[in-house]
Amino acid sequence: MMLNQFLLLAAVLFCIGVYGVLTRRNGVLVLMSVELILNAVNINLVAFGAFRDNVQGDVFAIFVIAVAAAEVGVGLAMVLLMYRNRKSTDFTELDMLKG
Amino acid sequence: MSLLTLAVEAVPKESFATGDVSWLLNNVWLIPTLPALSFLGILFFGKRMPKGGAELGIAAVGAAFLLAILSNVAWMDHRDNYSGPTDAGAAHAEDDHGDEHSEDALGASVVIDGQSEQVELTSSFVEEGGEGGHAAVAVLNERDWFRNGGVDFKVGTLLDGPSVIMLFVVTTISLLVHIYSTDYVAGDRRYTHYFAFLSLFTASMLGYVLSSNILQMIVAWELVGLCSFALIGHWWEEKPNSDAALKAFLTNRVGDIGLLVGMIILFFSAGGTFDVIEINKAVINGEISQTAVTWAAISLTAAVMSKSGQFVLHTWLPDAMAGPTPVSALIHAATLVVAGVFMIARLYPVFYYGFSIPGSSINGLALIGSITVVFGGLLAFVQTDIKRVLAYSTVSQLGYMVLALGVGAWTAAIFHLFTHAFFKAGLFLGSGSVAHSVHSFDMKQDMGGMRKFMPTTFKTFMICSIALAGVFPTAGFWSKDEILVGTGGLGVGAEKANGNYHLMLIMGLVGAMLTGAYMTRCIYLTFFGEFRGHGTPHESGKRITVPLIILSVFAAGAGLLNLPPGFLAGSASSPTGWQERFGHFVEPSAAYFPAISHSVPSWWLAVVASVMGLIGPAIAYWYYFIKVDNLSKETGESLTELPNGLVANNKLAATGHAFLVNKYYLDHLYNDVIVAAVKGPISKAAYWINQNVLDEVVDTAGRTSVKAGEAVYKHIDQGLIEGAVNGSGILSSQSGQGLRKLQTGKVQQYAALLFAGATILAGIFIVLV
Amino acid sequence: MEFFREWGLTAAIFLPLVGVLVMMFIDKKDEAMHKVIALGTSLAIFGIGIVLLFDFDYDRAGEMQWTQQVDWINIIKAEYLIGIDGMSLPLLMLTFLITPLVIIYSWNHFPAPHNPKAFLMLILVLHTGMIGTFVARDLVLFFVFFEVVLLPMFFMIAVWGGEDRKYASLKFFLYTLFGSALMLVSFLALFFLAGGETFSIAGLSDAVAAASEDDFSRNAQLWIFGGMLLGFGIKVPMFPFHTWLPDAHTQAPTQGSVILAAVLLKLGTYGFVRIAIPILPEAAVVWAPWIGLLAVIGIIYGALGCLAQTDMKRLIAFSSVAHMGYVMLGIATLTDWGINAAVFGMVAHGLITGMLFFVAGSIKDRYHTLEIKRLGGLLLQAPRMGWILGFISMASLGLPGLAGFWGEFPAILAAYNPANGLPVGLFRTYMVIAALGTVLAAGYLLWLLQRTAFGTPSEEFIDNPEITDTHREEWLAWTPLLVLILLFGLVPGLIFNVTDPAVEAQISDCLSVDAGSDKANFDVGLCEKEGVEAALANLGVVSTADGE
Amino acid sequence: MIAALTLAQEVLTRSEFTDALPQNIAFAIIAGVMLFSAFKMVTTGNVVHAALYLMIVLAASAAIFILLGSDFVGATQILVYIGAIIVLFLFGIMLTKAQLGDDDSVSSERRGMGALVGVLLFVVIGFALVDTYENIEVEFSDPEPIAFTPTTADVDDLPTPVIEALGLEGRTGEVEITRADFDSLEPEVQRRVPGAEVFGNNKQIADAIFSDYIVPFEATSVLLLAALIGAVVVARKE
Repeated sequence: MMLNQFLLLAAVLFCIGVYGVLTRRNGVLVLMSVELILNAVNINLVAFGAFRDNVQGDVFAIFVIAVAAAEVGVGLAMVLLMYRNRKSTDFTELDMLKG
Repeated sequence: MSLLTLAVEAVPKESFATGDVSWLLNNVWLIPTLPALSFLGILFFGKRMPKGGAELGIAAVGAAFLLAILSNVAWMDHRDNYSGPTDAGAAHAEDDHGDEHSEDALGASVVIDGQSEQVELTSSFVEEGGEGGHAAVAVLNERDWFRNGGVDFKVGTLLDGPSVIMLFVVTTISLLVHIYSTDYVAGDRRYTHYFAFLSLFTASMLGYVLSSNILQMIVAWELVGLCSFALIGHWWEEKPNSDAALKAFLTNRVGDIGLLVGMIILFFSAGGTFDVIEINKAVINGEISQTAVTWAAISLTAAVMSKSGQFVLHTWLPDAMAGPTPVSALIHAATLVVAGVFMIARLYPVFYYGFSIPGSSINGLALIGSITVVFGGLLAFVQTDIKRVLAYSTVSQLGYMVLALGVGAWTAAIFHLFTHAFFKAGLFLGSGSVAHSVHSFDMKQDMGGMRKFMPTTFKTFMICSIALAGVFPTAGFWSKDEILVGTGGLGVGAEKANGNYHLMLIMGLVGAMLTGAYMTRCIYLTFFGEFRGHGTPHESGKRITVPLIILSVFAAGAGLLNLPPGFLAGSASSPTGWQERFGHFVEPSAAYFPAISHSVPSWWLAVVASVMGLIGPAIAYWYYFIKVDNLSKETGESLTELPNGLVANNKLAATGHAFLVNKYYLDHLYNDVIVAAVKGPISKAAYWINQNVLDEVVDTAGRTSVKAGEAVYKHIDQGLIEGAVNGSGILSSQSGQGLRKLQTGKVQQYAALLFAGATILAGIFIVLV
Repeated sequence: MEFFREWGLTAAIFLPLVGVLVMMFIDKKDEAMHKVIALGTSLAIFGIGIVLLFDFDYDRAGEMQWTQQVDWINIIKAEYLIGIDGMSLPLLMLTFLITPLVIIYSWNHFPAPHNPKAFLMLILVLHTGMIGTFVARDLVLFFVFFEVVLLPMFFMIAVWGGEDRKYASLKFFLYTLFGSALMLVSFLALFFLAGGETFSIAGLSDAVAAASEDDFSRNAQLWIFGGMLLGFGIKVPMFPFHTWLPDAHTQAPTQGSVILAAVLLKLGTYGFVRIAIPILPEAAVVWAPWIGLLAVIGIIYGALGCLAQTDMKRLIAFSSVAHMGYVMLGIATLTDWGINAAVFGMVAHGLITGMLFFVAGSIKDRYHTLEIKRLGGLLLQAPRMGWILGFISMASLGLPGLAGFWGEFPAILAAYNPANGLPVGLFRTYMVIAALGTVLAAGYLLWLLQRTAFGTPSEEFIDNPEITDTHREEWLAWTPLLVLILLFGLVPGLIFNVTDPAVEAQISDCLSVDAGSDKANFDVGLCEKEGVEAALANLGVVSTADGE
Repeated sequence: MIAALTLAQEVLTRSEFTDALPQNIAFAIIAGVMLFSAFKMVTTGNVVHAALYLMIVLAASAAIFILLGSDFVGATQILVYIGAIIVLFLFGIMLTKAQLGDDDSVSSERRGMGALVGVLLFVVIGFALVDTYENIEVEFSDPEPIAFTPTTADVDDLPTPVIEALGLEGRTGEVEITRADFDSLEPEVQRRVPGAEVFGNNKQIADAIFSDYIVPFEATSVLLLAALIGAVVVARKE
């Protein structure tokens, strides 16, 4: 099999994820899109691992999965907090620059 | 080199032959430094002084005046007794001069405090070993100023004839104006600041005339402009005053484009030097192409036109009368406005060869000068404000100087500058004295018959006016006559003139006629007839009248300093005594000055010019002192002109009976055609052009640039460029939803930007590597 | 002393961070303590600067002094490589000076929402970034410091700014970030194409000079220079990348505006003279006419923009565009006159425009508006401040005898005779346009002066007790600047003598540049002395042998 | 049409395709499902559907991992993601009381911008990938590691290829299969020997994690703990 077919698949997945991050207003959906991006990365890692014929790619993929779990946990907690404060999870209403 | 030596590293690199140069001539930098220090002193401590700082200013300028006198005397001694390293070939360019190294008493008797012998080390003569090298008597002292492009540039003083005489003029008038001002502006809210700026101006002007390089000249040139700005706008609470100040500064800035460009051309053409002497020598020796010299001369002429009020850029000068009258006397009559003339004189080779003055019959400089002479003079007829009459007169007289330089009559120009400074300053101060008394400058409304109230002012004003009109034997006669001779027009004095400037001679004669006429009008309206103002005028105090008297003495007698050869004593072949003393001491006879020729004075021309100069006043006298005065006596009112000239006279003309009564209508011819035409349509048209065309162009240019600025800002800056930025989605769109829209989704937009940016970068990186 | 020579600059870079660290542990309410620490830190750094100023060997101003070299990130060959020469010394001293003055000025006048702790910490972080940028001799180090500057300024505008601060701060941030990203790409490309051996400026310069056409094509050099042009040009800011500047200046608090104008804008121009031109002289020759064009457009355009303004601070901001145009014009000539003028212009603009912003801020404190229409009669209500405004307006319009002139005139002069390979006729046109710009500059500044300082105060401000004359902190903060403006104006050698050897050393490279393809046929000769002679030959001078 | 067919024929007959035809077909199916689901996930208006689509994507990527021979990663993916994270998301959706049906407001109006950035990004990445890794194949050269314990086995129980390979035709009863015997076999045959155990690369991964990557591993555990505490602190009601 071609290496590129995996890499390009990951690239498409990554771009879809980016699209989701940029266009979704709902906080939970943004986090889901982030998962897509992470998955794309994982596919890359594993594909390169197979290509280089070692396990480092796999190891990193596992780490990524673990970190993603942590990220989702914290991220969802923040979305919940936001929801509690604002009764909305709309990211477009976030105004981070408020002095 | 350490930090400490960085600023003060000033050890002269080259050591020239030393000589018996007076200590003072090597230290003339003291003269401008004194008023500069007094400026700082007045600025910081003036308000705490008992006289509000005026005493410090007067003391500093007084000391500078004394030093200037001493340096003049020392210069005369130096000029006559100097025997420099290359004295041998001194005769080359001076054989046209007529007089050479005379052993005359003026210089020989001078000893400067016993110091003239001890000086050494710092003096450096302009050494000239070139072909036919003359005695290079100019005294040059320089220190390192800054370093650029690996070359050290210097700052210093160049003392020679023109600068030494300017020292005298500037300090004299400045001192008199200082004294005069203590009375004139007494009680003014900004009394202290006024004197501070007078000091700064004096310092800058003195620094200007002593500049040894053109960069220094630019610096001082702008500084005098700054003082002019500050003093014109002295009463800045009223908008017209600050408008006038702005107009003066901006008009001069327009000319400064020419100054900068011209100086830059000279800098590079002369091989990367700012030095006046180097540049002049390079031009004289033909090291610079004719094209470059011509362009430099044209550019610099633009600067002269603005600074010295030459026609088309002169309009700021009358407006500048918004400043206090002593300021007008010092800055806008005697000194600042001649800065342009002085620059031509200083860089004379550039103009001499750039405009091809020798041997031609017309050139740009002379043409501008001659037009200014006539147009300025005509405009003076229609003014009601006495200071504006004098201002237009100044424009006209500056035209004479530029004309003289344009035809190659260098000495005549500087001599006229010298005499004009005194009588014009006297006139301004006189007008100020009158205005001080009647609290107005309006001749028609608030003056008239002042001779009864202010006899001293009247007398001095008369003397100065006569000098201005060029009546024999006052100062103006001699200097104006020399200019007219210098033109070499119509075959008069052509044998030694630089060219054949027929048009210039005619214009000069017309100008002389106009000068007398408008001054006659001015004197009648101010001093004769009945008083038309309010209150009881009285003579001004001593601090005002004494300067007036001093100036009128100069106005009457200064012409004797440069009597033509063959006059009074001696003959043309062996001039001694007072003859051409001025030219002898002032005109540089050095390698950096072109070998101009000196036209031979002509008795015929003197007579013709005098007659011409009297025709104008005669007509004006007849009109005012006879016609108007008589009518005033009949009606019992104090009239300022005939109430209904043209119409009334036409009715009279309708009756043939009146033919004789009216003396063959010569009266009418004079009255209604010549005088009225000159007084009315012609000068009014000139004034109209002045106000509506030239002024309008300046105003429109200003308005247009503001409009253009607005348009550019509105459409291009806020529209196009912003639009491009915003439209590309990088920044929030301004699609009209206002603040809410602006704040919407900043997080994600930021993320979008981040990704887009990273993508573009990655793309570039991929393409590049 | 040897120890000091090695560690002095490092101490200057990191002292502010030490100050920040200390301040972190002090309670927010203890404002006096924060002020003292911040001022003490900045003064200590200034003291280091004074010592260095005396220790600097001015005879060797063309070489790097007080250098220090420490391994940093070996894997990418980045080093901690610092040092200064005559070109960076004036700018470094300007930075040393401005920060304490800003802190003094703030002493009792912190902008809303107050919070001196955070404000002063940001200023100190900024200080680190600014000092670091001027002393870095390694591109990675330079980039890091260049970026360190960005965030504190962003927060300063976004938190302590005016009405529209969010928009302005974001615009500032994004614009400059965009520029510096391009710059980074250029740096990386340069690194790889030059062999990937070093990030040091001198090393890269040599590597590029030694690289063959195959390794490092002329085309790639042009692209890389273009990237730097955008990166530095945005920071300068050059027309047409200037639109962030008026917004940022208008919205920033006074202190932010001052630092922005006095130091931050110089980072861009400094990048040109320190990095872009010495490393890529050939590309510089090709780009120079375009830089010159943008510079003169900036001069005229900035001036026209000023004429259209109704807000004083915005007017001053636009004037920066015009003034930096002169600096860029000087740089574009690639001659030592031009680059000396540029460095002088940077210092002068820092002093003068910094002062203008100080005064504008003080006027705003008193009148609570900067709308020119509503102001007037400042000379009556606060005469000393009015005088100061007049003085710096004059300095800003390039009055000879004050510092501004020496940035403008030599730049105009240099444009008459640009370096070898540049089109002479084009640059002479630039010269005339730039000279025209001086008239416009006088126009808008005097107009500003007339409408704010002259005349009588309007109804609404007459008898307003808030409008007082210059107070103590203002005098303390302003006097050094005013004195320096005058001093540098009278004794330009103080800066020119220091920069000239350094500039010569940097620019000598361009002497060896083979003339570009667009070489004008009457332009023969090289950057400096040869260039003058070329002009002479061009003008038909017969001989220049006795020109000395 | 003919051109498309020609192209398809060309692709289908290329060696890299035909060499691993089953895998390629599997890949095509998985990739299709994955991309479709991913696309639906970011465009659907229904939040719960989005979570379910995400689940499909994650499952598909687990399949890809397995296809690439990383069974362990695939399994982890299924366990952690589908088992835990998706559930977390669903909790998140419930807790934030998101509308369960279609809701257009979950997407903002700036789709164009997002699409532009996405496409741009893909173009750049795609160009870079094609430019760099053109014609590079993933080779599964090394067989999967097989653990072996020397053992004895009844010949009758042995698979025919093993008998043939070891030359045991005709023999009956217990034979001893030594290490040397095992190593002489072809990999395909090895795995059919009794006592052989196919590990995938699990053992190597375990070795790597607990030796070379022990520090990151521990750091990850601390991170997880910190995230746990952080999540509690953040989400806790005051």
